[in-house]
Amino acid sequence: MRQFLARIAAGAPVPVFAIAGAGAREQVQDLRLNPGVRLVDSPREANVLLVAGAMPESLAEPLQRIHDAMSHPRCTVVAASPEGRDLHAWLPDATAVALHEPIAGGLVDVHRGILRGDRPSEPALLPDVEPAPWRGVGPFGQGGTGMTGGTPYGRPMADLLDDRDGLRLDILPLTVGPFFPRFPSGLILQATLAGDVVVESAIEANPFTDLDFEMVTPSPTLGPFLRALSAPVPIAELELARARSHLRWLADALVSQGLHALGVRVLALAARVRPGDGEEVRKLERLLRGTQVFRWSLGGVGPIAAERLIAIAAGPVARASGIAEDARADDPAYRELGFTPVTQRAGDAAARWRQRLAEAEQALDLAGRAGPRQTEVRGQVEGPRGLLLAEGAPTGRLYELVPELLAGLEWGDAIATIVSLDLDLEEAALAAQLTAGVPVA
Amino acid sequence: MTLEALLVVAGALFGIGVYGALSQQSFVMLMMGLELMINAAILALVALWALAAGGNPQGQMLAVVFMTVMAVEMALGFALITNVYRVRRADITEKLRRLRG
Amino acid sequence: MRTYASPEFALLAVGFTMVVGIYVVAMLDHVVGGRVAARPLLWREIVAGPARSAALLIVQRRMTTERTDTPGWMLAPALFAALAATALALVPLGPDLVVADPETGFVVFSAAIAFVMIAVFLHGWSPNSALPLHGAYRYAAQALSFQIPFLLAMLATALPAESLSIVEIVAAQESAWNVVRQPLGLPIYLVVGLAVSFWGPLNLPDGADLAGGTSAEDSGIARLLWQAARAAMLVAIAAMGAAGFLGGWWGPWLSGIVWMLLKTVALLVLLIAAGHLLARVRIERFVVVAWVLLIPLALVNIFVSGAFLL
Amino acid sequence: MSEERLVDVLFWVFAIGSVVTGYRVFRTDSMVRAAFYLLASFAAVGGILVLLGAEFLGMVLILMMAGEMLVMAIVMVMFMMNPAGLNPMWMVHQHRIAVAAGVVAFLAIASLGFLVDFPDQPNARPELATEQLGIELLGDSMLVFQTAGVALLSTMAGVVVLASRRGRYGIADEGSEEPPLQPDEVDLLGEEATP
Repeated sequence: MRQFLARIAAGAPVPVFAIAGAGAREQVQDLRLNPGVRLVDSPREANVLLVAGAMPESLAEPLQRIHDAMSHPRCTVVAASPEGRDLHAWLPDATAVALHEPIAGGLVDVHRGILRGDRPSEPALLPDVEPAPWRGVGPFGQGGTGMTGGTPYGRPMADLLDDRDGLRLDILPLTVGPFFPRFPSGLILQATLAGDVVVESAIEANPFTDLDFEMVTPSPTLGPFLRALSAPVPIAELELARARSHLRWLADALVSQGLHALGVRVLALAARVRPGDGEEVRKLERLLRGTQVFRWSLGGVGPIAAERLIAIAAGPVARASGIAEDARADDPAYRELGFTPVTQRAGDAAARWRQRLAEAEQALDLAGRAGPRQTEVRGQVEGPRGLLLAEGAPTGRLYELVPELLAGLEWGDAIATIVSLDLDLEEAALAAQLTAGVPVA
Repeated sequence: MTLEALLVVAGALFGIGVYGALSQQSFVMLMMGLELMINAAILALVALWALAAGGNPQGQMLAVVFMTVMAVEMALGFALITNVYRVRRADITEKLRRLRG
Repeated sequence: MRTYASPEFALLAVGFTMVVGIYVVAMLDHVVGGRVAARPLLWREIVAGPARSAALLIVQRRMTTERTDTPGWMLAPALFAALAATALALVPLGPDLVVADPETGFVVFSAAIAFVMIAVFLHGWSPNSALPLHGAYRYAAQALSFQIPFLLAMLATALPAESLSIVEIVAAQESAWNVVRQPLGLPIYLVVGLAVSFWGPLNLPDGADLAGGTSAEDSGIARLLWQAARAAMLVAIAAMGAAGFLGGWWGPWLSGIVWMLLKTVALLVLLIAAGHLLARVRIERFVVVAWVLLIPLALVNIFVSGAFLL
Repeated sequence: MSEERLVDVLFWVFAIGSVVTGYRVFRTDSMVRAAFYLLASFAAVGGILVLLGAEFLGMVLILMMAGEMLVMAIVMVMFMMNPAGLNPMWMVHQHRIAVAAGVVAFLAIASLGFLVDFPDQPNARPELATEQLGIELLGDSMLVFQTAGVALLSTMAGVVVLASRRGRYGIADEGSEEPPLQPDEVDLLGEEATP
């Protein structure tokens, strides 16, 4: 019976919990386009853990914890360039596939193998330990004392805090990340929740700063921008990369709004667009307006005042708050094309969505008209997430704003706010290392 | 399903309710005792309506009134608990030494 | 006492309807999702896809968290499925084709809908994990808000029938469907229906922003049961909408049962398409809309249809 | 199984179920479980009401209690110091008196069935129960029904005022502090001892 079921199950889309390390964001995202694979939100649902790209050492233990949370029969697939040897040390049973080929085929094969029973389900990697010692303590050996004392079963009791209505109620401290599917890889948020409201939160240091980016090939949407820092790059190429980056962000953002299918459509569009396809983006915007996402889900959520964004050079986020800063405006080639920055006024999550859509549209139009024009080398370039300089990256600065933005928001709004910022921890870490003069391919 | 059996069940529920209302320290648990008592009352009432009153519709009517009482009791109880907790930070009866506001 | 089917027949009929309904929902979801994603659709995948995914979940071994409320965690999907079955059993396919037609059918249906919140809360509370618990709280807020508009919208359909029996409610629509007599009723009912089965824009307890919410810790058969129960509830909502507002078995040319099935599938397609084409609503906005907009609208609906009857 | 026998079996299942779950309400450490046990007890009583022919009342009881118990479970989680019952709890006072009172109440009501000679008049037309109730509600007992409605409305207004933070004299919780548990910290007039 089990054999029979397993044979039928082998045809189902493979439930994969995918973790994107440095340089693999696009490959992992593109898995959504493949009907044979289903990216799931919870490791419990997954049978296959995919770890792609390079990972800093500090994320090894969280990785292993995710691995142990998966359901049996489970297996791990590692897709890393040769320098990602560390991953095999952390995940000893993993199957390796090449990063720069389509990963999906490998995932399906490994999954079929484990369903057939060709190889055993992977055992847990971490020992099963209690979060705090409790056995044998207390009147019933439950670790507690009295009614609210001690750490029963190793768990501290809930604390009290005033809620926004002045009632002193239980709070729930919660660590989210580093692989929460709605967050950029590596973001660790420590939130204190009172019901649905984030009372306070803190962000842990960017784990990717430990990574040596000399060994990592930058992702294809970021590559042209990094090259433009030190060499002239055709505007058409740069603007196409910008439009793709915005559309890729939109594909993920739509998933966070529960619109999975629409996300797949946008992802396919991101791969398909060519210079001059501004009309495609306009059509997309009409479709999005039809989903009411700007009115029901994002309007008025997570507003950022313009003065908080001065001198952060946060690109689309700053322009969505009305700051008309754009490094492209100083470039003679762009001036020839008649470039002026687009801005929004509201500064909320909806404005940031609209801003990226408008910029993607503008970028495709610019790319279509640019011809052979090239950028001027000035040691700075307007990236998809803001100004890329020799030192300091926009995400690095926006990242610090997060705790202050989340205070008092409901959880859904907090997620929508974080998503709308388009943080990329990998890019921030990489940009910070640019000061050392890292040569970029 | 005889009247005696029904009254025994109603009595058992009422007895548990009385025990809960008298013994529990927590306001909410105390209210659960009250709820059980009203529950028993409704059961006894409907039993008498069905088996001893010849189906007089006023018996059902009285049960509707009881349900209203139950709803009012719950709503007032929760509001009072919220208010007492807000003003006194008290969630058990022992913490209320005075009833003045 | 009104008509009831024998227990054996009832079990068989409701079980069969549920399995078929769940399968249809899964197929429709695949088709509509594929259209929205602009993905090529293969017949093989449409027909065999749900069975394969179900088989995968059966093969998957269940993982548990620490210190769970195990009976509660097991009970929740079973309770939800039982509620969907209860709701489905009340829907008549034809004047004589109904599993159970109690005099108070409307109240029984409402009680089943009200109990859904218990099932969802139990499901989120019992795994002893933060995100599911969070989803459970959300559904509590959502459920307490949709309860009253739901009751009022459904109650209006009982007015022209002068009965709480579902069969009578359908029978009274011979001259005019309720969707014509009470144009406000169906939209309110459908919004609430999405909220009851937490589907699409109102999937707040199991939403993507909670990485699966109440079902984030589910795996294996428990997950399969929960998803199936949710789909069955959507079928029940669509079927009851077809019976209560779209005239049930009434319709020209075709036989009654065909009309009933057609209307149910049409409502299902509408609900599932809404799931793929409408963005998630913020919980705060939904609560405000439910209390401030839906309740007054539902009251107006009742007053207007009452005035017409006088 | 004949219909009468089925009714009898169901009655005993519901009866035992309601009493056992009712008892478990006060014998579980977890507050949420307590609320769910109480709900189960109510649902079983609702089932008995349906068996007795009061279909409408039974179903309405179940319908009402679902929402009520959910609120109760959440209020429990909000206000109790140990809602999950991780540490065993025993929060009772005057326990012996309470047990005695409960037993007395049980004996008093249970004995009624055996001591009092109630007339044996089963409902002649059980199939009309719902219709009769409707006519009664909007006929002879209209005034009672309306009064119940007005009572509910005033309750709604009253509880919103009670529970809201802003009262007639400003913010309700201003200057509030947790009262001490030990009686000797409180003087006899009930004023809190000055620290």
